[in-house]
Amino acid sequence: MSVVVEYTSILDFIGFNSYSLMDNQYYPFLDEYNLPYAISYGLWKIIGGTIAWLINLIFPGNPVSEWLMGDGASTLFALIIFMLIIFIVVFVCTLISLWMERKCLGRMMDRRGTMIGMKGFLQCVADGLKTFMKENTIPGKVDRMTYMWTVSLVIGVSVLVACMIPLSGRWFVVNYDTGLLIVMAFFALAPFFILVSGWAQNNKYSLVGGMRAAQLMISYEVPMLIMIATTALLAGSFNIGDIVYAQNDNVWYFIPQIVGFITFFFCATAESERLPFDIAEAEAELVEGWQTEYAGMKWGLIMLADYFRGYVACAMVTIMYLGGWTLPIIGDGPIPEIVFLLKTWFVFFLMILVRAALARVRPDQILNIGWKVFMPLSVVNLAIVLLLKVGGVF
Amino acid sequence: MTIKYLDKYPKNLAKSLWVLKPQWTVLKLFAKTVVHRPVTVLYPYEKEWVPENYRGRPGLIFDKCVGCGMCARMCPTACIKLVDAEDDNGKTVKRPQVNLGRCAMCGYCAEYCPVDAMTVTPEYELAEFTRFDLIYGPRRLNYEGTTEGMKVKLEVTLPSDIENGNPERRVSLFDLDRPELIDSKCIGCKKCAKVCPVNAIEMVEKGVNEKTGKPILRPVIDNGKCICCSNCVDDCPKDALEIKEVL
Amino acid sequence: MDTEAVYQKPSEEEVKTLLTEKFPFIEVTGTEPRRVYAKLPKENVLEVCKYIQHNLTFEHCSTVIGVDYVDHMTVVYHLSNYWNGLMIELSADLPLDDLHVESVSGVWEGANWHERETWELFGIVFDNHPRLERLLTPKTYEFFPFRKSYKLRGSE
Amino acid sequence: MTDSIVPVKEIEEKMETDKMWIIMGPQHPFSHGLWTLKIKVDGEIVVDADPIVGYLHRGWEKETENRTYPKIIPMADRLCYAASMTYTHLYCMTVEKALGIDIPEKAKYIRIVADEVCRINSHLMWLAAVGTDLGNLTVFLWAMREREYFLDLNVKLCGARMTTNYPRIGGVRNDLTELFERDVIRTVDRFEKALWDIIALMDDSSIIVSRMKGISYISREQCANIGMTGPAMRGCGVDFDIRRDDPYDNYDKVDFEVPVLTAGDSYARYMIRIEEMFQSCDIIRQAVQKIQALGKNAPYRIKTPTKVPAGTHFMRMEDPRGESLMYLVSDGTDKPYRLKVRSPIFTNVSTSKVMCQGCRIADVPAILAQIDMCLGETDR
Repeated sequence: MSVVVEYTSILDFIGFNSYSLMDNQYYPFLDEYNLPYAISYGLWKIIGGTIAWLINLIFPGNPVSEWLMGDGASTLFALIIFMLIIFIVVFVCTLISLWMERKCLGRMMDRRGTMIGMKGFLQCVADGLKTFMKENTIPGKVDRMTYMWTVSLVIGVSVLVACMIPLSGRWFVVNYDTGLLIVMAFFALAPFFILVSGWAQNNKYSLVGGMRAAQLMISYEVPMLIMIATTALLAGSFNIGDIVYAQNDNVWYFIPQIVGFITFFFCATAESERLPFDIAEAEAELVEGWQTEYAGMKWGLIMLADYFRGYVACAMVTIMYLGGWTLPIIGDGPIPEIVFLLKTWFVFFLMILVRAALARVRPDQILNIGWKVFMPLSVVNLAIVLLLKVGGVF
Repeated sequence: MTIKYLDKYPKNLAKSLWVLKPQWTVLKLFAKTVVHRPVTVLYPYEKEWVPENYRGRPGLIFDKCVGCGMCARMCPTACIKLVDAEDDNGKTVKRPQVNLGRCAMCGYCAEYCPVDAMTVTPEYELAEFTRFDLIYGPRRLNYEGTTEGMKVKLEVTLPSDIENGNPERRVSLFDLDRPELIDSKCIGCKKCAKVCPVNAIEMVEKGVNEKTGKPILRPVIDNGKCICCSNCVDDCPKDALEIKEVL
Repeated sequence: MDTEAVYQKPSEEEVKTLLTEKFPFIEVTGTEPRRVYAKLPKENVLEVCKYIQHNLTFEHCSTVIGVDYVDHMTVVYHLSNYWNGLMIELSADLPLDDLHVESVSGVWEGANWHERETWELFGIVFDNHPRLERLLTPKTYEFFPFRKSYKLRGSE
Repeated sequence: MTDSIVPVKEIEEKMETDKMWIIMGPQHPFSHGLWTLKIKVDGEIVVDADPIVGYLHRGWEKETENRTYPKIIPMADRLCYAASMTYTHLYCMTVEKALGIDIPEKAKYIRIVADEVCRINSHLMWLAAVGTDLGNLTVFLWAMREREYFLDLNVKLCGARMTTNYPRIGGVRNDLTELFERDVIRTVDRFEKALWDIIALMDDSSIIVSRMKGISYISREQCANIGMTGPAMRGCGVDFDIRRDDPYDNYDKVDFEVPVLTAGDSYARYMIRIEEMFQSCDIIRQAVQKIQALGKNAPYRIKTPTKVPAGTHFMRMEDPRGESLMYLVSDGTDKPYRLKVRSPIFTNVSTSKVMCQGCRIADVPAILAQIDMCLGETDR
C-alpha cells in the first residue's frame, strides 16, 4: 500500500464503491446486517476518507491516513457515530411523543396545547433551552454527592434503556438472546435511585416520594415479570427479534393474551410513572414528590427521562403484544422502523387517553391493585397461555 | 322541583366498566375538538365580545363635566383626584384625574356622576411601563367611541311613590335632594357660592346687621341648576347647610 | 312550662317563656319571626348556653362577636336551631376592667376559633378556652387592633 | 406457648416509630390560597392536623368603620372572589334591615338569579379544584370552561366578570340588560347537558369514587357541634338550608329541593354540591319567569337614606360554602360602627383536624377540597 504518488484522488480514500461492511474483520454484529451501523460506517468512510486524503496531501504516504482507513479505526469511529445516530433517533422520537402528549391532552381538555413553531413542536426545544439556562441551584443541607449521583443515574439508566430498544430487525444495538430480560432489568433500576435520592434531599416531601416509588415498584414489578415470562413462553425465546417474528408467523400476541395485554399496559404505565400511578411525584399533596429539590437543568433532564421511560414502556407493549415492526401479510416491509414507531405512538396515545380520563390512585390502592388485581390477572394469563401451548395451538 | 342527579348516582360502577366510561367521554370530546376547533379564545389575536356596559377603565367627556367632585367623593379606593385643566377656551377648570394603578373598576364614578360625564369604557388592556404612566389625566380619560349605554344611569324609585301606588316613576338620585339652609347657623361667608360647580348658589342680601351695619348675606339655591353634589354642605364652616333627602 | 324537658322545635314564644322562667336574670329584648334577642349578665353565659344547647336543641353556634362600645364591651352569641331555623342572639356586656367571660367552646366546638378571633382582636379573655392564641394576626402583636382606641393610619 | 406470641399492636407500640410533622403551605399546590396545614403523620397515616390561617388578614371589618355605606359594597365583593355576589347581597340585606325598608319585588328576583349564577360559578370552581386535587386535570379544564359561560353572564348582567359590585342598598345596580333572560336560560340549559359529561368523568370512574368514598366520616351530631355549615353539613345528614328554613328575599316563593345525604363522607359532600348546581338551574328558570311576569318597567331600586339609624342588626344567608352572617352595629351616622362577617370557611377550616384524622397523606387534598377553600373571606 505504501505507494508514493504525487496526486491521489479523494475517491480513492473514501472508497465509496469498494468498501464492504460485513467483510471488516472487526464487524461488531457477527453475521447480522445493522442499518444504523451501515449508515455510520458509510459516513465514516466519507468523513474519515476526506480527513485521510487531506493529511495525505500534506504528508504523502504517512501511516496515519492509512490507519484511519484501516479496519480497526473505521470500526471504532463508525461505532461512535453509530451511538450518536441511535441516541438522536431515540431523542427525536421522545420529543415527538412529548409533543404528541401536549397536543392530544390539549384537545382532550378542549384547549389547544402548545402552539409555538411547527404546530407546537418547537416548544419542547424552547423548554429544554430554558431549563438549561437556569441557575444550577443545590439546596444547602442535601447530601451533595448522593444528590447528584442519583439523578445522573436515573437519567442515565433511562436513556440507556431507551437506546437499547430495537426499532426493527436491522436497527438494534445488541441482539442478545436474553434481550427482553436485559431491557426490563435496566428499566426496573430507576426506582432504586429514586428511593436513594429521596433520602438524600433532606426534604420530607422527597422522602415520602422516594418511599412511595419503592412501594409502587413492589406492586407492579412481579406481575410484570410474570407476563414477560408468559410472552417468552409463548414465543419460546427471550430474544426480542424472535418474539416479534414469532408473532408475525402466528398471530399478534394481544389476541391470545388479551388479559395480559391490558394488565401489562397498566403495569407499563406504572413503570414509567405516568398519571394514574404517578404517586411518587403526586403534585397535589407532595409538591413534586422526589423531584422537589431538583431545579433548573436537573429537573428538565428528569422530565425528559420520564418521557424516555414512557417511550420504552410503549415500545415494550408494541414488541410483546402488537407484533413489533411487522405487519400482517406484509411482514417486515420496506421501512419496518416507521411501522414500529407508529405502533409505539399509538400505544402512547392510549396512555395519554388514560391520563386524561383517570385520576391518581392512592398509595395503598396501588398495592391493592398490584397484588389483588394485576397479580391474579397475570397468573390467569399464564394459565391461558399454558393451556394454548399444551393444546398445541402455538 | 325534582332531584336530578342524586336519583341516578351513586351507581354500580361495574355496570359502567369501572374506568371505561370516562375514557369514552374524553375520546368523544377529542374527536369533536380535532374536527372543530377547541373552545379556547386565542386572546391577543382574537378577543371576546364585550357588551356596551362593560366596566373597563373610567372615561370622561371633558366638555360635559362640571367638576363637582362627586366621583372623587364616591370612589372607594380614593384613586380620583380633581386637578386643574384647561378647557377649550383656555379657562382653568377642575377635572378628575384617575390613578388606574389603584382603580378597582367598580363603576361608581360613572354611576354617581350627576351629569353623566363620567362613563365606563370597554377598554381593559391598560398595562404601562411605569406607575406614572398609569395616571390618566382629564384629557387622556377621553374615550373615542362613547355610546349611550356606557353612561350608567342611576335610576331609583322613591319609596313614597311605591306607597302611593305609582311605582313606575324612576328618578335620578340627584333630582330631588337639595341642600337646605339652617338660617341660625349661617354666617354669610359666601364659601358655598364659591365652591358650587354649577353656580346654583347666589348670595342674596337679607337685611342689614344692626351692630356692624354690614349687609346680611344668605345663600339662595337655584333648584333648577343644582345637581346635589353636596360640595357646599362639605365646605360650610358652620354646618349651616345640610342635604334634605326626599324619600 | 316544663323548663327541664327537651324541646326540639321551640317556637319564638316558647323560647322566650322558657328562658325567662328558667333564668330570671335574662332580659328578652325582642322577638321577630325566627329571631329572639336576649341580654344576660356575663357570669351566666356558660350556664345559659348549656341549657340552650341541650334543652332547646340549638346545635349550632354561628358566631361569637365582640363589639367595643368604648365605655364597655359586648360579646354577642348567635345560636341557631337546625330543626326550625330559629336563631337566638345573646349579648353580654363586659365592663372594661374585667374583660373575662366563660368560654362556650366546650358546649359548641365550632365556637373555638370565633373566640380565639375575638380575643386577639378585642382582648376579651375567654376563660377555660383550650387554646387561646393569636390566629389571624402575627404572634408578636401585643395590642388588640379592632378596639376603637386603635386608630388606623392613612390619609382618610 | 400462646403467651410468648406478642400481639402485633404491642410490637408496634414498642417500636416507637417517630411521628413527623409535614408542613403543607402556604405555597403548596393543594392549598388553594395562602394557608398552611401542619399534619402529623405516622408513616402515611395522619394523626393530627393544625390549620394556620391569617396570611391574608387585611382588617376588613376595621376598614369598613371608616367608609360610608355605599363604599363598602365593592369591598364586600373582595371578600371572596368566587362568590362575590352573595357577600354583596348579604351586606345590602343587612343594611336594608337596619334601615327597615322593603325592596321591590323585581330586585329580589334579580338578586336570586345573580346569587344562583354565582353559586354555580363557585361550585364549578370547587369542582375544578377537586379535579386537580385528585390528579385529573381534565375535570379542572372542563369545569373552568363551563364557568366561563357563567362569567360571561355576569358581564352581560352588570359589566364585570368577577367582582361584580351589583347589588345596591335598596335594590340592584341596573335593570336586566336586553336579552339577558334569553341568554341565562340558554346558558343554564347548555350547562345541564355539559355537567353530565363532567359527572361521567367523576362518578363513573371507580378511581375517583374510591378516592372519596368512605373517608373522613363525620356524624350528624359532631358536624352540627363543630360548626360545619353548607353543603358539607348537608352531606353529613343535617337537613338545613337557610334558603328554605330561614328564607330571605324571595326564596320562599321559588320551589326547589334541598339535597341531604346521611353518608357523612367526602363523596357525600361532593354529591350534594353537584345536585345543588342542578337545583340552582331550576331556581334560575323560575326566577326568570317571575321577572318576566313583573314586566319591564317594574322598579328595581329604591332610594335609601344615607344615614342608618342606630341599632344592631344581623342577617344570614346561604353562601355557596355555607352559612354567612353579617352583624351590623350602626350609630346613626353614614358609617357603620362595627360590621362583623361570619365566614363559613373560617369555621369549616377549623374542622380540618376532625376531617383529616386517620386518613392518609394522599387523602388530605381530596378531603380539604370539600371545604372549598377561599382565603379572602376566611382571613377577612
